[in-house]
Amino acid sequence: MLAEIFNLRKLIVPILVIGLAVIFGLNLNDWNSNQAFFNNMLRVDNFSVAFSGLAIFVTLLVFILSTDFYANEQAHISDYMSILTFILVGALMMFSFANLTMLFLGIETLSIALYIMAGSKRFDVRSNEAGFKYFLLGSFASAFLLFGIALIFGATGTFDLNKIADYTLQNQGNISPLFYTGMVMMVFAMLFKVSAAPFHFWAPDVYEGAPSLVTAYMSTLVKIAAFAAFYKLMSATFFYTFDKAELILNVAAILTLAVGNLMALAQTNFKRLLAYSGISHAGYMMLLILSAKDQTAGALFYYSLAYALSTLAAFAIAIPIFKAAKSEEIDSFNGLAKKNPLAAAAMSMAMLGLAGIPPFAGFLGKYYIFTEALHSDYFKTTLVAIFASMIGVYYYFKVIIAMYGKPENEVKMENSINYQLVLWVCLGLSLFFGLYPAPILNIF
Amino acid sequence: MNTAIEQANPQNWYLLLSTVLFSIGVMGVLMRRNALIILMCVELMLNSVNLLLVSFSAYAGNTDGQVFVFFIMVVAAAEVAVGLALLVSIYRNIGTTDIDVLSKLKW
Amino acid sequence: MDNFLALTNLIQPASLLALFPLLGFFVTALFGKSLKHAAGWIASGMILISFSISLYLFLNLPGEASLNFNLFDWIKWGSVNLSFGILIDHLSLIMLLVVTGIGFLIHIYSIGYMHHDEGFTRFFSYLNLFIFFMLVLVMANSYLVMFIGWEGVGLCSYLLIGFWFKNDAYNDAAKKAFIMNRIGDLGFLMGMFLMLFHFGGLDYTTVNTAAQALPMGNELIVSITLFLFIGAMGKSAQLPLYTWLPDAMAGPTPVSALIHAATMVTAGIYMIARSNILYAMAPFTMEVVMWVGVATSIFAAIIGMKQNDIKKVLAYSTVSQLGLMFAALGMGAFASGMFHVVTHAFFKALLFLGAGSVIHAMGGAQDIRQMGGLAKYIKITWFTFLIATLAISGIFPFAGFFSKDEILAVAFASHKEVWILLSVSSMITAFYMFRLFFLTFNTSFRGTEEQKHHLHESPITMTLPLSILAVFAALAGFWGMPAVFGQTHFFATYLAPVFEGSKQYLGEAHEASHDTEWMLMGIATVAAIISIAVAYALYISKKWLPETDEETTGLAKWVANKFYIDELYDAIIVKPLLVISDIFFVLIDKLILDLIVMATAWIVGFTGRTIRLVQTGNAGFYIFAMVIGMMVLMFFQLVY
Amino acid sequence: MLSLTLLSIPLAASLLLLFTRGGLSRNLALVFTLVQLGVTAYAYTVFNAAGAAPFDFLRNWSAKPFLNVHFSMDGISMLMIILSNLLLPLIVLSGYNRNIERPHIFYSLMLFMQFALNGVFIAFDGFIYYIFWELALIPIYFISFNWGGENRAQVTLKFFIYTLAGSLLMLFGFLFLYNGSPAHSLDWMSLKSNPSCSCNQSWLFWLFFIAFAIKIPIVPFHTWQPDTYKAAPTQGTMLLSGIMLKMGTYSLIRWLIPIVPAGFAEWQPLVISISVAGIVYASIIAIMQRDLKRLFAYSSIAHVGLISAGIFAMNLSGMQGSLVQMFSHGINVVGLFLCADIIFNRTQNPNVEGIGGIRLVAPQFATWFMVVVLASVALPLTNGFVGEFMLLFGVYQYNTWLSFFAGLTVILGAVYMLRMYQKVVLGKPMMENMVFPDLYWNEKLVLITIAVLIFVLGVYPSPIIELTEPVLKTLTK
Repeated sequence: MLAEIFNLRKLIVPILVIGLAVIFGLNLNDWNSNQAFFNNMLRVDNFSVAFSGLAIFVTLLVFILSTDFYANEQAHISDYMSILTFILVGALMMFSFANLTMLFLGIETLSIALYIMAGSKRFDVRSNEAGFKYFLLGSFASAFLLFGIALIFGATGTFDLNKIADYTLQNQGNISPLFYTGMVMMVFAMLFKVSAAPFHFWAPDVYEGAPSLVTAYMSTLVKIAAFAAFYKLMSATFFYTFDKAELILNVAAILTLAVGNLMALAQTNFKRLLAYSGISHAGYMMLLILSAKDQTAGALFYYSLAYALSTLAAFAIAIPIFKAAKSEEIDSFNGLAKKNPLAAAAMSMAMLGLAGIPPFAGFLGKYYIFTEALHSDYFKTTLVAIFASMIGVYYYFKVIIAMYGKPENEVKMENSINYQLVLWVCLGLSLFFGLYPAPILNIF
Repeated sequence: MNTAIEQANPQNWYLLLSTVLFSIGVMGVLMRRNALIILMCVELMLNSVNLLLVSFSAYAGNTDGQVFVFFIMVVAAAEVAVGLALLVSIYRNIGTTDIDVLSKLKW
Repeated sequence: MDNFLALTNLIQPASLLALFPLLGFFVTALFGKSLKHAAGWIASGMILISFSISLYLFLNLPGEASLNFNLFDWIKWGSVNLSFGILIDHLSLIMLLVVTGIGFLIHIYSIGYMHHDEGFTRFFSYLNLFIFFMLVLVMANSYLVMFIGWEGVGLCSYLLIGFWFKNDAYNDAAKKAFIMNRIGDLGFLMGMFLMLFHFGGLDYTTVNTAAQALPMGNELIVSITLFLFIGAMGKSAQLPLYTWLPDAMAGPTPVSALIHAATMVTAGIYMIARSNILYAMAPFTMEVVMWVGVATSIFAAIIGMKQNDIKKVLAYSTVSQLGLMFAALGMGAFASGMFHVVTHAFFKALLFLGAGSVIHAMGGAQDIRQMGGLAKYIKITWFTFLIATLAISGIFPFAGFFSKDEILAVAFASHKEVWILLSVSSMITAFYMFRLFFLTFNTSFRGTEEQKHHLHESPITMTLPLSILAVFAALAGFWGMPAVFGQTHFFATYLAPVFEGSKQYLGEAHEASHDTEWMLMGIATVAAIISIAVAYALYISKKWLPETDEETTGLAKWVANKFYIDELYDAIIVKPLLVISDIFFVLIDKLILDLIVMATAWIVGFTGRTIRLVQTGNAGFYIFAMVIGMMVLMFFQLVY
Repeated sequence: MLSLTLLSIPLAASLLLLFTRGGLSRNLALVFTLVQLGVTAYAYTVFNAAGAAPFDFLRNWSAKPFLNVHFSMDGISMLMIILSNLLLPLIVLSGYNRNIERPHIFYSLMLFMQFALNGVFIAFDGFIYYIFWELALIPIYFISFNWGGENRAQVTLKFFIYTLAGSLLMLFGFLFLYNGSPAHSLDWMSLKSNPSCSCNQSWLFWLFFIAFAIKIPIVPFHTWQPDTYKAAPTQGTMLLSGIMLKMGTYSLIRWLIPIVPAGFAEWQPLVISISVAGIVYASIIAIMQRDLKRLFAYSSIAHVGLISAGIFAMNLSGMQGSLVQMFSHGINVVGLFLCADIIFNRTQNPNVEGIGGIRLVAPQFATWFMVVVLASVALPLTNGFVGEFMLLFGVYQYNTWLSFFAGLTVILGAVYMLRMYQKVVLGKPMMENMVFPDLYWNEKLVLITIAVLIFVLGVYPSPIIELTEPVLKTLTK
């Protein structure tokens, strides 16, 4: 996994890709092999395997994009690649941690690498700003995470998830307030990582400022990783003490839905728009965290997949256009339908997927989420989510209208094969899983 | 947390202390506008956590806590490194470390 | 048994009867271009065939039997089965003969009249369609099928009145006719719903049997009959729905003849006569019908006095005559009503065709103030017109005399006041008809020179129908010789089986003694003659001329302008409707309903635009907000 | 299995068309729609012979959440299938002499639409039904948006979001039922056989009703419709008004009544009054409409108002009438919009005023136009009358006064239609040098077909009634 030691620059990406593919295979190989490593620091179970698979797959696609993205700065490509890989490592830890230490390490590995990537356009102030803001808020949040962990450790005397769960199980009722405080603080930290309101502030700025590729990576892999970890905590570790955080989560979910969708309405910058849409999607996923008691990993996984696919597809079109237009405004899509109907169609599909309109996976994902939420009777929250998705349609269609309705602009996008590849893989899969969801839906 | 303090045993004082430190850190982050100072405040927060962990692990009688502290230190170091790097590049570009200036990205 | 056989043999011709005009319609409509003037002959031929079939039926329908059979199920759902059926009995036979007979003559006439019109073939296709729908109406064995014809004739009147579609005034008239009829039709529909709902069917036998189970004059039947009567008002141009008929003069004159004499307006009378049992069971409705009839009769007659358009005069005379008929029906004298329908059909057709011939001669002019002294130019027209005028004025022995007298007699026997009013109206009728006649044919010509040169008798295709009709207008009355002449009343006896059912409800008709009858006839004739004399005195001896529109003042002006009824309707119905329509669209639809939708959208967008400002871009603020958020959430969690 | 055939043909066609160009795609579209029509005819015979069995298709789609794909067929669905597959060829044909840019995408979308519509009409599982319901929205949105008239972007977006908002409410309703239902199934049968507790039904009703009401549209949810009809290209309008709107009315019968019977009963008086009010309201507005397509839009609102009133009268006559009327209205409205399109295409004048005298130059067109107009004012012996008679009678059975007000449509319909016809077709030409070529062959073909259908169904509506009666009998019990 340390492919970055190679310094044959041209080869790096191919090698990485191959390596990832291999790892992907190995990872799948671990299916149903439920084993622990490093005296139960990491635990590989189907949950982790599935999400790792997804993460690796996403990384794969992002790497394929990266060759063209970094075409003109070969000098640093190895650094970028290595850091991206670090992010992946962090994510993998977050999937398979069995111990708060690992959780912490995973998050930090991921975050620190991200700080760098976000700021990686050194001479671009916006990028710097993005990186620094992210760093500032991120480290602040991790401080809370740590404090929470510490308190929990104080209460239980262990970092091991199972032991913690046992502790909560054994002395129901007289759990020390330290524990609750710690749990709540951890929840806050996680809410921050998944960019749920009111801890979402970093997301739009960072997404906008960061290089598009990193944004793509952030909005897919990182979000998924955060949610997976969050879910794991809530569904397993804090299972018995869930109700102490329930209201926080509930309010946060509603806030996130509202903020994400409402704020997105008025956006003119595409990346920022996607950032807000990402927040709103975080809102939908929050519903799953809410109903984590009822083991909704399947829904979470399916939704993450759907979301990742649509978003990557969107970026796969957006990035070359941004490059050509030298701008990241929605206007740069104007009249795309005339010049490049195929791309326009693809973009519309991606948008429809994000808006959750059949037959794309996005719809089924939402449907699944709502069923789960209703099932663990969060009636009002679901209703809010429904209204949120009404609003959602509007801003996704802004892009479509720009492409079909507005007069042409003089932007010429060149169609590199890699983008095409990623694009159509994503859309194809999105459509495929939308029509034939059984394998994914019933994965756990 | 107060309830926790009344609930007997000496290490509550550590708890209290670290909490205070943590809060000071938070306050610092809130109050100060200079990026460097904010960085330090974050460090302060982390260290309060370290303190807490050590005390707890002593109390719990296992070394997990101490081990964790090392992790934290390492991570903190890495963080600071990255943070400073970013800060430097920012300083290069806009010639200040006041975070209020960093508001190109908004709305 | 043989009776039954005879009937079964009649089924085929009966079912074909109506199809010929339809066939004619399609032929003339589709191949009109290639047919040219042959279309006229084809169309007339079709009607002739139908006529002969009806004649055949008339002769072969055994005794008092009636032919009633279903062709196919039209609308059939659940327990309801509305089938498409035909009923041939004496009543429908009379109507058939009248419709096809007069219709045929009018067709022939039109060949001459429309000869130069570029819409020649179109005209004949419409005529055929008209006849077809009228036949359906007459031959129907259920109210629903009758309704087909009912609306169909409405449509045809629309097409024919607006035949010269370049002229928007004509189009308006056509539209008016259709919509007025539609108003009536809604009444008819409601009536049908009532019947369908309570009697479970719409064919006459079902309805009648079901109705007779009910007590006399119960509100169900009353409401049914009232609703149907609304339909009749629309169709037969009674107050207050009559206004379309005078405007209907916009159509070519043969059309007017067709509408007024043979088809359309008689439908209302026919419908009531057809449902005589229902009406007989609803005395209240009968009252209403009678009074509406009387009122219309007087009202229209008065207006008729002041009209200067030859066709308008005739139109109002029709309205008033129809009123007479309704009055008759209202008094339970269904047979007399129908009798007057028939006689009226003859002389009114004759009048219109005569008028048409006059207009033809005048080269299109219709204002009697420009005519005069036409008698010596167009002899045949003059003579036939004279007969018709005598007939309508009820002068012995012309057709009108007998039928009108019969109604008056009934009125005298049952309602004296009605008798007086009707006598007055017929006096007025006599007056303005002769006013028309004198102004048109006597004294000297008042038109322009080139009109004078143009004056000529119409071609044979026009004069022949005139003469034939004249014969009937003169003699038709003898079918209905009152008892006093020692004849059997052929017409009444023939229709007797049809009205058998209603007898029991009407109570015995007051048989006026013979000398009263003589007296009545005397009065009627004298009255008529007096008014004729007056007309003569005024318009021949004194050579009065109707003043021009400017000079007309005061009451006369009111009358001349039909009491401004049209203007009234326009002011209280049409205009408001249009205004409301605009208001609805602009105010409610666009301003309120749409605004609500847009406002919600706007509000959402606005909140988006505002709360977006929270994202100040200041990291310090972000952290602050986060901490606040934590505290608030904590607080929530602890409180709840 | 047959149901899959019904779905697969248009879908395959729409995909195939993407790879064609120009005239070819146009012809192919026609061919495929005709093939589909043929299949439909075959399906009809099969249905009459063997009932629903050959159409049944039930597969599990996913275990958790428990989702099924269930296609089946009954009289009502059959009728709707026939309608949509009958109209599609006409709609395609009517656009033959218009030059549509990027025809391959246009017709591909159109066929995709057909696919979705067929799906809606044969779906017997709430979930799959909902999916098709949404699917139908996408192509029509793109059709009206890409090939539409002025300020289409805003109008169509309004249309899309408005309708989607409605359907999301419906989705919520379905989700609720899904959780409520013991078997966690949205299958039509199970929803029908064990409706959820009547305590919920009164608000569940609104979730579904609003979704359908927006689609139909019933006043006051109609505001999207006139603008959309105006902005959309005529064929889009035909799809919208001819078929898509029937999705709503169909769903009232298929879904609303069976699954929330109690709510239905509870709100019946209110809703039926709304519908009737809507009839009068829309008719009155139609009188003074200056824009031809808008006028037809409002008239269509009036007609569907009557349809929904008939459905909510909840008796055999009303239901039966509503189905007959759906079919007839579908045919007539396509005719009307074709005429509107012909006029606009020739004169470039979208308004009712300022044309006139068309009859002089184009007698044929005038005649067929007249026929369609007569059908839509429900003259006896036209298909319009049969449905309207039954509907009004159905409403009458529910309440006399309502039927009277609904009956006003008889008068008002005549008023606005004849006004329009007179202004547009009759009178003297108001535009100097108006070039108005009479019907082209394709227009003539379409109009004649429509006219024939009008009269055939007007004289012999029994097939429709016999087709649907058994189902309705079970419903209205």
